[in-house]
Amino acid sequence: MFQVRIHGRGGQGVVTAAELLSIAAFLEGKHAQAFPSFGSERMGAPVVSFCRLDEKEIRLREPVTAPNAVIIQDPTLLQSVDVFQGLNSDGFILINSTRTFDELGIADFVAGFPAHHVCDVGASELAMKHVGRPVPNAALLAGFAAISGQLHMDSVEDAIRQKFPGAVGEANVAAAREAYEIAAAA
Amino acid sequence: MTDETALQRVKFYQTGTHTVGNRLMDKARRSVQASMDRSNAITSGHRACQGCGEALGARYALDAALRASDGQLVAVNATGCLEVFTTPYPETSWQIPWLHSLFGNAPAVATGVAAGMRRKGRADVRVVAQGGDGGTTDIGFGCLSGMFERNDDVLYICYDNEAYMNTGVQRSSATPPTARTATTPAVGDAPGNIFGTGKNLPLIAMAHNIPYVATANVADLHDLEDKVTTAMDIRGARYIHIMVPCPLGWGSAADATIHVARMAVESGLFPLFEAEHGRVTRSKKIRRRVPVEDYLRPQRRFAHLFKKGQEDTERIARLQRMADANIERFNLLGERETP
Amino acid sequence: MKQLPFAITLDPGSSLANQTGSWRTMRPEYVDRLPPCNNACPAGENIQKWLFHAEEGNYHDAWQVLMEDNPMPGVMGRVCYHPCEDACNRGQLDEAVGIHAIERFLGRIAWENKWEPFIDAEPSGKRVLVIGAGPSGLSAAYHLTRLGHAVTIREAGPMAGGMMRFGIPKYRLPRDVLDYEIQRILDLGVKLELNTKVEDVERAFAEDGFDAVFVAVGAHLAKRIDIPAHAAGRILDAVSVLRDMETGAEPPQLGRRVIVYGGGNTAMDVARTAKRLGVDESMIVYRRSRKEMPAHDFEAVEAEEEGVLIHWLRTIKQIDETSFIVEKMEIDADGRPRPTGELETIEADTLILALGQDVDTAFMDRIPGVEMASDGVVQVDASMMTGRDGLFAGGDMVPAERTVTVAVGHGKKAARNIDAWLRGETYLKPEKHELAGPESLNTWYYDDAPPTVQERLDIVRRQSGFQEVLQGLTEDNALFEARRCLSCGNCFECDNCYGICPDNAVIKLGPGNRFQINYDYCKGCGMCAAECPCGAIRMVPEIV
Amino acid sequence: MLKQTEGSQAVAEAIALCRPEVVCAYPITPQTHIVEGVGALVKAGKIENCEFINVESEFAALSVAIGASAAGARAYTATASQGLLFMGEAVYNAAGLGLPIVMTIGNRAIGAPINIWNDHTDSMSMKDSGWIQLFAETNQEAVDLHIQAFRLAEELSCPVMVCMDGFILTHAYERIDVPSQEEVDAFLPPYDPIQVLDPVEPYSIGAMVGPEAFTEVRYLAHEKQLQALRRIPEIGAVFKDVFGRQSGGLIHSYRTEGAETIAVALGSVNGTIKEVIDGMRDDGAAVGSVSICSFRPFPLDELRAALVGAKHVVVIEKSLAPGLGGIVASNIRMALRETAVPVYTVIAGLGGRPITMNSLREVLEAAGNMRLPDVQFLDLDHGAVEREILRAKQTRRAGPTAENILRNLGHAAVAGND
Repeated sequence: MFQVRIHGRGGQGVVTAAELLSIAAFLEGKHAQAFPSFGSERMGAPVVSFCRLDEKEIRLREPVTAPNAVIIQDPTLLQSVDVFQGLNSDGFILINSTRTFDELGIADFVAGFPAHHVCDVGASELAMKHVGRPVPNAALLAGFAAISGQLHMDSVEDAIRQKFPGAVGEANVAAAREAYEIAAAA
Repeated sequence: MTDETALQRVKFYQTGTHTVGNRLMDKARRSVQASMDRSNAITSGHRACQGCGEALGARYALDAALRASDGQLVAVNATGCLEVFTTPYPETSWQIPWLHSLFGNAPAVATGVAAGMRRKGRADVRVVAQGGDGGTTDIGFGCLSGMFERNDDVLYICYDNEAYMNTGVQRSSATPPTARTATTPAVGDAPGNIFGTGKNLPLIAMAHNIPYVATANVADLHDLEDKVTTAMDIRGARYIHIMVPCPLGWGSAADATIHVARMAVESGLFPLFEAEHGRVTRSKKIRRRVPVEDYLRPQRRFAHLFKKGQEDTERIARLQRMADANIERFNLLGERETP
Repeated sequence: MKQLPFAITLDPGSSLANQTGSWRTMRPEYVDRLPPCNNACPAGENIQKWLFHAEEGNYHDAWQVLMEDNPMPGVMGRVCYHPCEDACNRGQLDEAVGIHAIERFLGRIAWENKWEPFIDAEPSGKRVLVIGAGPSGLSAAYHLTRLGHAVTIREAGPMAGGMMRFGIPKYRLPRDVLDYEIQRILDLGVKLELNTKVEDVERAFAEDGFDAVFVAVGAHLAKRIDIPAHAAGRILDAVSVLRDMETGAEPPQLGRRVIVYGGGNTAMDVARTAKRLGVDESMIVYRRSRKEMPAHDFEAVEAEEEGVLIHWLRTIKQIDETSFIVEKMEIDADGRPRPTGELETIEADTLILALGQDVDTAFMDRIPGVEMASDGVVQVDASMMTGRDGLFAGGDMVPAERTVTVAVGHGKKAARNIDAWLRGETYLKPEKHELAGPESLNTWYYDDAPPTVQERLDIVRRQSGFQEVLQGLTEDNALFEARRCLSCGNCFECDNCYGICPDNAVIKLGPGNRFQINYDYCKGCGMCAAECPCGAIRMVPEIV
Repeated sequence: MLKQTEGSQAVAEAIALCRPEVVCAYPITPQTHIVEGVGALVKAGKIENCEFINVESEFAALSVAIGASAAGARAYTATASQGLLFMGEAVYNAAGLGLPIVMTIGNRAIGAPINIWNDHTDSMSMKDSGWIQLFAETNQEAVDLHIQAFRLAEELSCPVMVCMDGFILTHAYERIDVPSQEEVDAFLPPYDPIQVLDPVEPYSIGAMVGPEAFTEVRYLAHEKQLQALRRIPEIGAVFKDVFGRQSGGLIHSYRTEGAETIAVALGSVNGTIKEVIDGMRDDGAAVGSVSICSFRPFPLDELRAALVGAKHVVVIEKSLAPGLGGIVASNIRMALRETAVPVYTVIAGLGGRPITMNSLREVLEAAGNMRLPDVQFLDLDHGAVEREILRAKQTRRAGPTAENILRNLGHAAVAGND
């Protein structure tokens, strides 16, 4: 089983990100279980969502406490939330940022992880460029696919199209493709 | 005959009647209740007290609704006297399809029945919901307001006897000031129910801007039937508030039910009016105005106002002012052109 | 049918199994009470019953019911002082029902349609003599005929009608109406012998073979009074003046200024007649005030409207040619007039005395067994029979109020008693119901409906001729007026009891059949009785 | 059709497939997504001949459903937590009147303290209302149970609650096989009521019944549940024929062959329990589990058969009967009366407290080692509780317990808001 935790703020689409991830896995024939951190958080509050991926039925209903990967939608959370809690030492880290790990102040921490497991992608900027709004989910999902190898880019694109039909979907796909290339090259 | 011009012209008058029927009346103007083959929505054998105003008011209203709907009528009933005295197992007095659910949910149940009928292709079946003042103004108020606000196709009829009679005469939000009930005893500095409390549900109903609101009274059958008929001609949420004296709770004689109801109207304490979409369109003029004493005296619940040698003139005057305010507000003496 | 859930769901109307009649301690009962109009009618008319038919516009039935008691609706609707209306409970609500006007309307419509009274009695073979063709005699003759007896009327005068003709002016009772209604009685087979004064009643029994005799001679003798007169001008009596109006070829000569002395209806009639005959001034001198006058108020009002000047509280002390010395009076604590000593003079050519009348009963004095009352009238028993077997008397002849209606009532009463006597029986009056007083009514249910006002002739014509003053009702008016009847004490099928019973315990039996209480369910609340407009339901204790 | 979707959305689609005629809704977390989903489908014209009525309260929601059902329409609503309590009077009433309403409960705790997270206190509060209560273990089962619920309800004229864990199921995005309209139509006939408001046959429904017949009426309600006990497996079997999968039924046993310790639970926690069982079996422990799908009617015989061979029965339940302990456990003891099998109560997952594999394994092992008390609160912070008890003893005006514990735990800010 592969478990992902996504950090963001209320209103940024944290739940949608986990759902997108689960749809991409589903399209590949995998079992996937996406769920939010249950609560009544309002716009702007730090929130998390989860996604489990597996080849067989997922029966487990406990929260994800030891994720295989964390996706951080909003780098400002690094200062206020222990986003890496429970993360395995060979886990994956994807951060929505154009700044270096040094600039983000986590260079020392990420040094302990395999180099290609850690990546930052300016997903919001890519979204602005392709979609016109700072919605980083599609790009981050592509970045996750690129660094983790858990998903094919094809299924990521299909999941994006399924969740966002029409022109918006295509724009997100474009952002995702660019993000994938950036992440794959990192 | 003598030459017309040579005669002094004098006034002529036509007679009329306020009775239930009268063989001399034009058939169309006779009440439903006068008909030999009237439907009797509630039939004999019910267990209402002697002289029950609610038993009467309910039969009046539902028989009129039955006529207006050509017999295609369903009634939903809140818990209360009417429900208890008509349907104790193993006998029911109802001759129409009738449903009792709870004390406080009759309007919502009626909404459901109306929706169900529409979905079953029976939109011709009309729905009446009914309850006492407790079931309407207090515990059922939320559901009633919701039904109004959605403009559901329900005629809600409140039979107002101004207290919780089923449970033994406790105060409701329809209990008038000074009235003695089991929970507003006639003791202390302000005996009976106090002034400045209670709610006026017809006006609240009007505030929902529903198509039709009316008040009626068992002492004026023709007016009551007219209002039910008018209401039945309209789709959407409608509300009729019928005053029904309770001999037990009011401490009035069993044979005085209609008299007391009439005094309520003639004193101005219970104005009869109609409103459409939140505006009063008509009010029934007082025929023979009486002071509030004429209404209060026959009722033991007001007996403390009339103690020998120490009549509570202040509170009586205050009740009279309420009546006067109604008369002014609803133009009950017909002093203004418009209602 | 599907299996319904147990106990929670019930079959419609199943409460009929629960007979709530056992709750009752008082039971309602339908009653018929005596309406005050009927009670007050001297002619014993069943007024409410004929109004009931009139309310429906069924005038023929109304007229037939009326005719059972009174053969002259057209006359009665005009001349009766309608004590029924004084008694009418509606008078306490707004104003009494105009019973007389509807009666008069029925008289007219019966004439227009030539309706005839319904008579089905077998001839009895008995012969009855009626002495006097006044209202009492005519009424007796009519009722006796209805009962199957052969009747002969002997009338001393030249015309039938008695005081209806000789005491009541035309402007109150047109003669064509009177003639028609008398003729209708005669047409039933009554034999009328005019100018036939009966001096010897015993001979009528013995020689003419009458089985019974009813004496109904009117009060045609004017009362006189002595007034000191130096050179008296013309002094007439009211009865003669009014009679001359009917019989004389020329109207009586009254001069320019006339004083009528008296305060009764006859005084009013004669003063108004004088006015119509063209006198310059028609005056009434009366020793008491308006309050005490025996005349009906409307007579004085109409007289004054027509220009008659009434000098209240005056007595004539002395007559000096055309000067009348009158003394002012005042009313003392006992209500009697008392002279004040203050004198006035009134100028007049003619004095007409209207001080009351007496009956000429001289011929009765001679009959063995007949007793006379103190004031010169004949004493009769409860069956209206005098001390002489088979000799009955009524009208002005017996102690009673002297009105046409009382006379007509006497005629009916005498006829019934004569009929019983002829058959060797005693007439038993049906027991009267309890009176339906105003307290028995719930007047809320009657709409406000002021009476239909009868139109009146304009003043100029009233002052110059004998055209009838009061006009009749149209059919619509009569209908509305009839419907003002409250039907005191008797069910008129208003459906109130049926409608207001909270227990549906009143059974409606359909038009004409009234209602019935269903005692299986009646809980005895009493609302039906309380809300019965006409007091036709009473509550009585349940039998223990 | 297989799809990756949210539990609530899948249930909404299942409801739509059941062709409801009147749906009424009042929002309450965590059920809201379901009625939103149904509402959207109605608004979009995806459900033929259906009225979606936005009411003013849960009490009204069920009342509208009562009226609609009595008028012969297929009626549905959903609620949770406080909402179920607020409609409580109508819940009993719908059962008493025998109206086959189907209602989803997105299970949630009941306050105070107010808590929006999952446990079973809401459904347990209505366990004796006369409704049939089915608990879904997965979202797939939630979908399937709704379809079965309408058939069961309408056959028996008895309302059915389908209970699914709030958030854990309602908000989980998973692979679900949503059946086709044809399949559902083949399984679920149109509603043919045993009684209906109709001017042609004007019955009075909802009479007042006195002592002379009330016991019989209640007996019949009991008898109806016993009928349901027979019909639930039968309907499950028919369902399997039509849809090709096993769903519903009375109970599901998991690896109970030869098990000495058997865990019993309702709802989604059974998934986690199965993972624990697998792990312990791998380590040689004789453990198994039983998931109760039909809590009302309560399958006494089936549970006795499933549990009688065990040495320890551990009931993991998301509700508490204060002053007694476990509600489900008490019911299980009824099933195991006259046997010597000890039944332990483990109160777990209250108010959304995560039930972890580690903790579950601990209690199952403790049971096997005879170290489990009668009533155990899973992962209870004993220190916090003891400090609060002590504080309350020392100070008469100790203030509200919930806030004090939170302050104690360093979460005062959270308690201060909302």
